[in-house]
Amino acid sequence: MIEIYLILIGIAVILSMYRFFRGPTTADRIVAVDIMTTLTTGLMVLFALYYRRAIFLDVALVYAVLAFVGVIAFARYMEGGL
Amino acid sequence: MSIASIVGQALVLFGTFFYVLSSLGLIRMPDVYNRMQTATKSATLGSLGVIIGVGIWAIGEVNSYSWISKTLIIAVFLLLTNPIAAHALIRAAYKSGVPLWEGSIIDKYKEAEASLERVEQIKEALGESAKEVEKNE
Amino acid sequence: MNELAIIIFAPLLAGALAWLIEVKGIRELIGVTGAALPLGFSLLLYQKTTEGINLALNIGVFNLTFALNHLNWFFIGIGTLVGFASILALVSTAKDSYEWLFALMSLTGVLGVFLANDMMTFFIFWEIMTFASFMMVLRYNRSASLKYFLLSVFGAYAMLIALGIIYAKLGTFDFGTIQQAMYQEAYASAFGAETLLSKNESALIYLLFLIAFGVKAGMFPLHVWAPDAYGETNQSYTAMFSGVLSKAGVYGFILLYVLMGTRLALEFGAFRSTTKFGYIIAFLGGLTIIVGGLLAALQEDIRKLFAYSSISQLGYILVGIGVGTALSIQAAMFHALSHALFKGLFFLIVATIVYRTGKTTFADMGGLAEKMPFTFAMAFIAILSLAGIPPLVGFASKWVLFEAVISQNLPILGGMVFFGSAIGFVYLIRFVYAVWFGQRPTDLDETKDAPLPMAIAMVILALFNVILGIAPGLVAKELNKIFGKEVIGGDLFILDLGFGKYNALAVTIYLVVGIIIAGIIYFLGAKVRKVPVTDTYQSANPVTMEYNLTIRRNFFLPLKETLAFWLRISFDRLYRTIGTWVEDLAEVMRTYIYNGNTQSYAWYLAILLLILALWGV
Amino acid sequence: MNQYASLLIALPLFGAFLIPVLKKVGKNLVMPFLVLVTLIQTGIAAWVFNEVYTSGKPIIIMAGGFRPPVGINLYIGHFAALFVLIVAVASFLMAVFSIKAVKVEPQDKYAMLFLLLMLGATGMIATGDIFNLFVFMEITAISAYALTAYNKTGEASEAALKYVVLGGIGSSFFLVGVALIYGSLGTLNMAHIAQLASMINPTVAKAGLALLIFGLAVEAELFPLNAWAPDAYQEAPHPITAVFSAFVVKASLYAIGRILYILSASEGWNSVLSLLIIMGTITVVIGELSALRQTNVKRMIAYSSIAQVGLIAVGIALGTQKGLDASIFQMFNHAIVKLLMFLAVGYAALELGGPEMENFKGLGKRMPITAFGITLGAIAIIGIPLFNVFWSKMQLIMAALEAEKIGVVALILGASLVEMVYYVRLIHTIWFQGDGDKIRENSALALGMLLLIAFIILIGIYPQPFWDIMQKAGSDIFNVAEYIKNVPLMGVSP
Amino acid sequence: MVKRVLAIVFILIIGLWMAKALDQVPFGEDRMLVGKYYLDHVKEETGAVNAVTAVVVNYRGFDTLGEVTVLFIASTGVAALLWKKRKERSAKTEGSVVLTTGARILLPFIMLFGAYIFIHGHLTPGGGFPGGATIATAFLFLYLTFTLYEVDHKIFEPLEGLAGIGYVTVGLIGLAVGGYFLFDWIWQTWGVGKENIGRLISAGFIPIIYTLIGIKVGTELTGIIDNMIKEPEEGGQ
Amino acid sequence: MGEASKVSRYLYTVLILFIIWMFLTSSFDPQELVMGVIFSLIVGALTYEVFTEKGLANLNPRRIAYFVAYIPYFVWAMIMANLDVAYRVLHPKRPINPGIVECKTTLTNNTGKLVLANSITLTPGTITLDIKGDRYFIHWIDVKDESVEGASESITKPFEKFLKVIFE
Amino acid sequence: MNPYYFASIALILIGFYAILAKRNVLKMLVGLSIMETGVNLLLISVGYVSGKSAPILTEGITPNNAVDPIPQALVLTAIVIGVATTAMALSVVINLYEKYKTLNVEEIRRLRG
Ligand code: NA
Ligand code: NA
Repeated sequence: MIEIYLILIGIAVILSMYRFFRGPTTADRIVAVDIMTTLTTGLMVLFALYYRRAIFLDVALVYAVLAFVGVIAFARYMEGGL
Repeated sequence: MSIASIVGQALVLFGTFFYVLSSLGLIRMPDVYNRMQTATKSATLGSLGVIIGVGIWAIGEVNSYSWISKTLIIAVFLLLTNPIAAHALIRAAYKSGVPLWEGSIIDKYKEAEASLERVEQIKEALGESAKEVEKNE
Repeated sequence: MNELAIIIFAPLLAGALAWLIEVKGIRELIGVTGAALPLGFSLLLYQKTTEGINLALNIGVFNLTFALNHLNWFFIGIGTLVGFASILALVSTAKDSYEWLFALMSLTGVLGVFLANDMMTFFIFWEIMTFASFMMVLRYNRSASLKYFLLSVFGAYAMLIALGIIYAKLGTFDFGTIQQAMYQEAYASAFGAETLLSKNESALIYLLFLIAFGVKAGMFPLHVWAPDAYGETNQSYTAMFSGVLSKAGVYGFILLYVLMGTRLALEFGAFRSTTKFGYIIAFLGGLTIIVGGLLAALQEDIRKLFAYSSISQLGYILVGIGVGTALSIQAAMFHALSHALFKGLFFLIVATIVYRTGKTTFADMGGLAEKMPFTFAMAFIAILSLAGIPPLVGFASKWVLFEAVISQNLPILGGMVFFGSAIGFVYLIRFVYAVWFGQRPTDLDETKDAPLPMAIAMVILALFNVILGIAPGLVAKELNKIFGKEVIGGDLFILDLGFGKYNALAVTIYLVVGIIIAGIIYFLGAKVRKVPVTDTYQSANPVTMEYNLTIRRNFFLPLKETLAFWLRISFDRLYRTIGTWVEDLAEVMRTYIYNGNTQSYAWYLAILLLILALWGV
Repeated sequence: MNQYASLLIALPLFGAFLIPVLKKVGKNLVMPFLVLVTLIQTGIAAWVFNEVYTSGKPIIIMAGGFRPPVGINLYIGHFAALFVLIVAVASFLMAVFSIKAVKVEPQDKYAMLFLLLMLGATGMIATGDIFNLFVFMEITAISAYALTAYNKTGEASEAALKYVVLGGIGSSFFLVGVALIYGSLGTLNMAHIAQLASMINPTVAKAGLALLIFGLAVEAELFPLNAWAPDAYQEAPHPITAVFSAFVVKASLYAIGRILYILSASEGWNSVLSLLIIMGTITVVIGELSALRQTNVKRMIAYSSIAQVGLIAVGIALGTQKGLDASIFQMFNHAIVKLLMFLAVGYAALELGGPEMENFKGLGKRMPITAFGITLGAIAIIGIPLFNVFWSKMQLIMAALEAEKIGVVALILGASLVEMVYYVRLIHTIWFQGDGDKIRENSALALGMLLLIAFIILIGIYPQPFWDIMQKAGSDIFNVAEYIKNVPLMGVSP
Repeated sequence: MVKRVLAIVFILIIGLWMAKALDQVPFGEDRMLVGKYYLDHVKEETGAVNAVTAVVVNYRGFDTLGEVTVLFIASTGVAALLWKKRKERSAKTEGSVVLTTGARILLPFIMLFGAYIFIHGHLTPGGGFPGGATIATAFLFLYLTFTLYEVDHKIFEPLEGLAGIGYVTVGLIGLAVGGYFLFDWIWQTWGVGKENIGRLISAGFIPIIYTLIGIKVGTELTGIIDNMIKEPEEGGQ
Repeated sequence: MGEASKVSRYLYTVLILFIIWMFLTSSFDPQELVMGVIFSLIVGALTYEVFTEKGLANLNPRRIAYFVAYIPYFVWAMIMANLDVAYRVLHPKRPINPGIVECKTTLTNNTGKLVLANSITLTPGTITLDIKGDRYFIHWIDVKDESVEGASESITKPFEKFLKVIFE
Repeated sequence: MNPYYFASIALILIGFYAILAKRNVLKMLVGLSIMETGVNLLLISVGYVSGKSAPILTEGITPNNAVDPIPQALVLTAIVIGVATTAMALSVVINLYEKYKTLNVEEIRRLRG
C-alpha cells in the first residue's frame, strides 16, 4: 500500500521540478525548492514506515531543519538583506 | 487491519492529495505570489496529513508509540517553519522586484514603501542625530 | 695514508685552508705548499713506479681506487710540475681566496684523474676538475664559463653513459678487469663467439668517449669553449688549465687505447695503415691543428692567441694518438709533455704581461723587451720551443711526431701537421714583434719586469724546456718504460727511431756557437736606425686605422679576408644558435602550457584521463 | 611502548588545537610555541627513527587497539621512520624561519595551518590504509590551499584557486579509485589489498590503480597535473614554499610508490608503470625547460623542483628495487637541498624586497652566507661530485642502466645540463653582478643554512651510511611480501 | 562552442572507461569482508548498535580524527584568508518580525535537536558531524535574520580548540590506559554500560567523542559562516 | 506587560525544551530523561533570554485553554483554505483576483504577531508579505475589500481574539 | 549498467563538464561540488547489498540483513572533506574577487609562464 503513496508523492516532487526548471524568476525556483523540500520530508517519513525503521525519522527532521534554513538563506540573499 | 492503521492510512491519503495539489498549484498559478499562495498552504496541510498519518499508522503496523511522538515533532516543526519560509520568500520576491501578475488589482505595500521613503528622506535632512537614534533602537 | 693520498688531496686541503684562513701571506704559503707537496711526492715515488703503488679509499658508495704506474707517473709528473709553477705564479696574480680554493681544487681533480684506477674514480675526479676550473672561469666571465661548463658536462655525461654501459655489461669499473674483459671480448668477436658488448654498443661507447675526451682536449668541433675559457680567467691559472687540464683529455684517449684498443681495432678494422677508429681521432686532430692555427693567427688579443694555439697544439697530440702506432703514441705523449712545458710558460708570460701592463690586445703593446728583459728571455725560450726550434723540447717532440706520422704513409695527416707548423710560425711572429719590439706606447713606459714568484715559476718551466730539449732521452726512457719495450732508441741526447736520428746535444753545440758568432757581429758592426712602427707608409699614403697593416693591428687582415667564407662557418656560433633556439622554444612552450588559465589546467587533467581511458589501463 | 609513536599524530594535533587557547593567554606566544611543538615532534621522530633502525622492525600503530584490517594501522617502517624525521626537521627549521618571514596576520592561524600541514604529510607517509591516506592527503592539501593564499594578495589567491580546482578534481578521482578497489576486494588496508591483489579483477585493478595514482599525481606535481605548482610555490609564504618542496610533494610521491607496489601483483601493472615513466619524463623535460628563462628566482627553483620530482617518479616507475632506492635517495637529498635553497632565497627575497632575479644582483657581497647557501644548493642539485645529489643521481643512473633504460640515463644527464645553465646564471648574478650595502644576516637563519650545507657536504663525501638507510627504506616499499608479513593482519573471512 | 563539444566528447569517453571498470563491480552483491566483521562484532567490541558510528569512531578512528582536523583546517583557513583588521556585520536589512521571532523561538529547539543528534550517534543515524552542523544551522539562522548579530569570538575560538584538545586527550588516555591511541578505555577497560547496549549510556567513549565533535563542528561551521558573512569595514584593510 | 524574572524565563525554557526532548526520544528510559534534563539545562541557559519574555507566565491556565481551543479552530480554517486552493487550482478558469492589502493589528507581542502572520499565511487566500509595526501587508488571492478596516475585519480579526489572550 | 552507478558517473561527469566549460569561477566550484556528490553516491552504491537495510542493529536488523557499514562511514568523512574544500575555495574566491574584480576564469591569469 505504502508504495502507492510513495509514488504519488514522488510524482508531486517531479511536478514541482517543472517549476524549478521553468522559472521564470529566481523566486519561482526557490519557491519550487521550498515545496520540494517539504514534500521530500513527507516522503522520508513515509520511507521510514516503508522500511519499518523509526531511526529514519531523525533523518527527516534534520532534513527539514536544514532545508528550512537553506530556504531562508536564499530568501534573504534574494531580497538583498545580507 | 487495526483502526490505527486505517486512520493513519486515511490521513496519509488525505495528505498525499494535498501534496499533489500543491505541486499542481505551483505549476498552474500565474505568478510567484499566487503560486506561493496555493503551494504553501496545501504542502503544509499535506505534510500534517502524511506525517501524522504515518505516526498513527505505525501504531497499528509496527505497534510502537514512539513513532507518533517523533512525527508530531516533525509536523509541528513544518507547521511553524513553512509559513515563515513562505513569508520570507514572498517578501524576498517582492523586494527583489518580481512584478505582481498583470491581473492584480491593488498594491498597498508599494504605497506604504513610498511614504516610508519620504520619511527616510526627512530623517536624512534632520541629520546625523536621527541616524544615531535609529542605530540605538 | 699513503703518498698517493697526499699527492691527490694535498692541493684540495690546502685550497680549503687557504680559503678559510684568508690571511694574505699565510694563504699564499699554504697554497704553494699544497702544490709543492704533490710535486715532491711524485718525484719521491719515481722509483716505486715499477712495482706500482695502490690506494683504496672508501669514500661513499663506491670505493675510490688509485694506482701508480709508469703511464700515470708520466702524467702526474707533468701535472705536478706545471701545476706547481702555475700555483706559484698565482701568488702574484690571484685576486682572492676564491681563486686559491678552486685553482688548487682543480689540481686535485686532474691528479685524481691521472691516478684513478677505476672508471668511477676517474669520473668523479674528472667532474671535480671540471667544476673547479669552471668556477675559475665563472669568476671572470659568465658566458665563457657557461659554454665551457656545458660542453664539459656534456662530455662528462657522455662518459658517464659509456661507463654505465660498460658497468652494466661487464659489471665492473676496475680498469684492470675492464681491460682484460675487453681483450677477451676482442678475440671472442674475432672468432665470431658471443660477446657481452655488441658491435653497436662498442661503437656507441667509442663515440661517447670520443665526445667526452674530445671536449676536454679541445678537439674540433668541440673546441669552442677553449678560447674563451683559456682567455677569460686568471692567466697564471691558464698555465695549468691549458698545460695540464687539457692533458686529462689526452690521457683519456690513451686510456681508451689501453682499455679497449684491441677490441675496437678488431671490431672496426683498418683504414690504410691505421685503425679506423684511430684514424677518426687523428683526422679530427688534424682539423683541430688547422682551425686552431688559423684562428690563432687572426686574434687581436694576446690571451686568445695562445688559447687557439693551445687548441692547435692539442691537435698534434691527437694526431699522434690517432695514428696508433707505439711510436706515434709515444710521440703524442712526448708532445703532451712539451706542450705543457712551453704553453705553461707562455701563459705565465702572458700573465706577467697582463699583470704588469693591464693590457691584453696587441694594439696596446709594443717594445716591452726593453722594459721586461727577463720575461722576454723567457718568452724567447718559449717561442723557440713552440716553434719547434732545436734544441728545445718542442723540437724533439715535434720531430718524433713528424717521423711517426710520415713513416705511416698517411699523406693527408702529414699535410695537416705540416700546415700546423707553418701557421705556428705565422702567429708567433705576431707575438714576437707586436709585444716585444717596435714602438712602445707611452703608457707602458713605467712597466716593471716579472715579480719574483712569477719569475721563479717561469724559470722552472723554462729550465725544463731547455733540459729536456737537450736531453730528450730522459723522456724517451720513461716512455719506453710505459710500453715495456724500446720504441725510441738512442741515449740521453740522441733519439733514434731507426729510420731517423736526432742528436740534441750536437745541435745545441752548433747553435750556441752560431749565436755567439751572431752576437759578436751584432755588437761589433751594424748600426740600425730605429724606426717607429707607425711611421710606415703604404703607397705614399698614411696608414688609416682601419687598414693599418702594422704588426700590432689587423696584421693578418688579408688572410682574414681570404678566409672570410670559411670563418663564417663557426661552430661556436652554431652551438650558440642552437642554444638560443632551444631557449626560445622552451619559452614558447612554457608560456603556452602554463598559460595561467585555471580552466586550461583542468583540461590537462581531462586530457590525461582521456589518455588513460583510451590507453585502457 | 612502541604505540607511543602515535604521538607523531597526536602532538601536532594537540598543538594546533591548543593555539586558539594560547592566543587568549598571549598572542606573541604563538610563534615560539610553533617552534617548540616542531622541536618536540623532531625529538619523537628521532626516537622513532632510532627505534625502527636499531630493531630493524617496523612500528605498527593500531588505532583503537584493533588489528588490521579491522582497524586502521600506521606502518612506520624504514621509509616512514626516515621521512617522518625529515618532515619534523624541515618543519622545525621552517618554523624558525617563519618567525622572521611571516609578518602577515593572523599568525596564530598560520601556526595552526603549519602544524596541520606537517601532520598531514606525516600521516600520509605513515598510514597503512588507502582511505586514511586520502584523509591525510586532504589534510595536507587543504592546509596547503590555505597557506598558499595566506598572503592574501590577488596573486596568492589566484595560485590557491588553481591549486584548489586541480586538487579537488584529483581527490575526486582518487576516491573513485578507492571505490573501485574497495568494491572489488572489500578492504581498504594496504597490506590486506596487497595480499589479495592477485584476486582483483584486472579491469578494476588497472582503472583503480590508474585513478589512485592520477589523484596522487596532482599533489605529486607530475606533468600535466602540475600546472598549479609553480604559481603556488611562487606565491606561498617562503617557509611554506620550502616545506612544499621538502616534504609535501615527497609524501605524495611516496604514496604513489606505495600504492604502485602493493598492487604489483595485479594484472596490467606494467602499463601503469610505463605511463608513469612517460609522465615523469615529460615532467622533467618541461620542468627544466620552463626554468630556463625565469626571472623570478622562486619560480625558477619551483620549476627545478618539479623537474626533480619527475626524476624521482621515473625512478619509482623503473620497477626495480634499485630504482626505488635511488629515488628515495634523491627524494632525501632533494628535500635537504631545496630546504636550503628556499630558505636562502626566501630570506634574501625578504631582505631585498622580492624574489626577482634583478634584486639578487650583488647578493654575494650583501648577504654572503645566504648567497653561499643558494650557490651551494644549486651546485649540489646539478649533481656535482662531493655534494649529496651527485650520489643519488648516480644511483638513479645505475638503476636505469640495470633496468636497461638508456633513455632514462640520457634524461637525467640532459636535465642536469639544463639545470646547469640556469643555475650558473643565478650564481653569476649573485656573485659577480651588482653591488650594495652589506646586510646583517640573522644568525639563527645563518646557522640553519650552515647546518644544511654541512649536511649536504657530509653526505657528499660520506654517502655510504645514508645509502644504507635508503636501501632499507627502498626495500620497505619494494618488498611487498615483507610488508604484508610485518602487518599483523587478522584473518577476516566473508 | 568547440570547447563545449570537445568537453562533452572527452567526458563521455572518460565516463565510458569508468563505467567499464565499474561494470566489473556488480551492484547490490554482498562483497563484505571487513564490513561483515564489523557487523558481527560491533556490539561486543564497541557497544554501539549503529555500526557506521562504530566504524567511524572506533574502528576507523584515525579517519574521524583526520576529518575533524580537516574541518578545523577549513575554519582556520577561512578565518586566515578573510582576516581583516576591522570587520563588522553589515547586513543591509533586518528580517521582518516574523523571521526574528521565528529565529528566537526555533533557536533553542534546533540547538537541542543538534545535541540530541550527537548524543544519540551510537543508536541512530546521527553523530557529531550532523549534530554540530545542526547547531551551526541555528547560528546561521541568527546571522540570516538579525543585522547585527555576531557570536562571541572570545568564547567560540577557544571552545573549538578545547573540544579538539578533548578529543586528542581522550585518545591519549586510551594510549596510557589501554596501550593504543584512540583505544576505547571506557568500554574495553572500564566496561561501563556493558549491560545496556542499545540504551543511551553505552558504547564506551562514542558519546563523549561525539559530544566533543558536535561542539567542535558547531563552533567551526559557525566560525566559517561568521567569516564569510561579515564584510570588511570601509578602509579597514 | 514587562519582562518576567530571569529564573522564570529560564525555568520555562528548560521545561519546554525538556518536553521537546521527551517527544524527540519518545522514551521514558531514565538515562534519556537524565540526559534530557542536562541538555535542557544547558541549552536553556544559552537561549532563554531570546526564547521567552514572559517565562512561566505563559503557563497561565487561561492561556493554555485558549491555546487548546485555538488548535481546532485553526486546523478547520486551514482545511477550508486548502479546499479553497483546490477549487482555484483545479478550476479550469483559475478564478483569482489577487492584490496586496493592508491590515492593522492590535497585537503588540512579537510571538503573537508571528503566530498571527503564520495563521494568515496558512488560511484562505492570504499570505503575509511584510509587517511594519502594527501594519500587516498581505497578498490576497481574491481581494474582497481594499480598505484597511475591511481587510482587517475579514483577515486578522478572527485570529486576534484568540491570540490576544494567549500572547498578550 | 545499473541506475545508481550510472547516476554517480553522470554526476561526476556533469561536475567535470562544468569545470571544463564554465567560465565563471563559482560555477566551476559548483562543478567540483557536484563531482564530489557523484563520488559519494558511488561509494554508497558500491556498499549497497540488495534487500538489506541500514547497518544500525535495532528494530530487527541483524548482521545478516544489514548493508556494508564501511562505505557509509567513508562517505561521512568524504562529505566533511568536501565541505571543507568548498569553504576554502570560496574564501579564496572572495579574496580573488576583491582584488581582481572579476570571476571570469580567463581574466584571472596574472600568474603564468
Ligand atoms: Na519547508
Ligand atoms: Na566520519
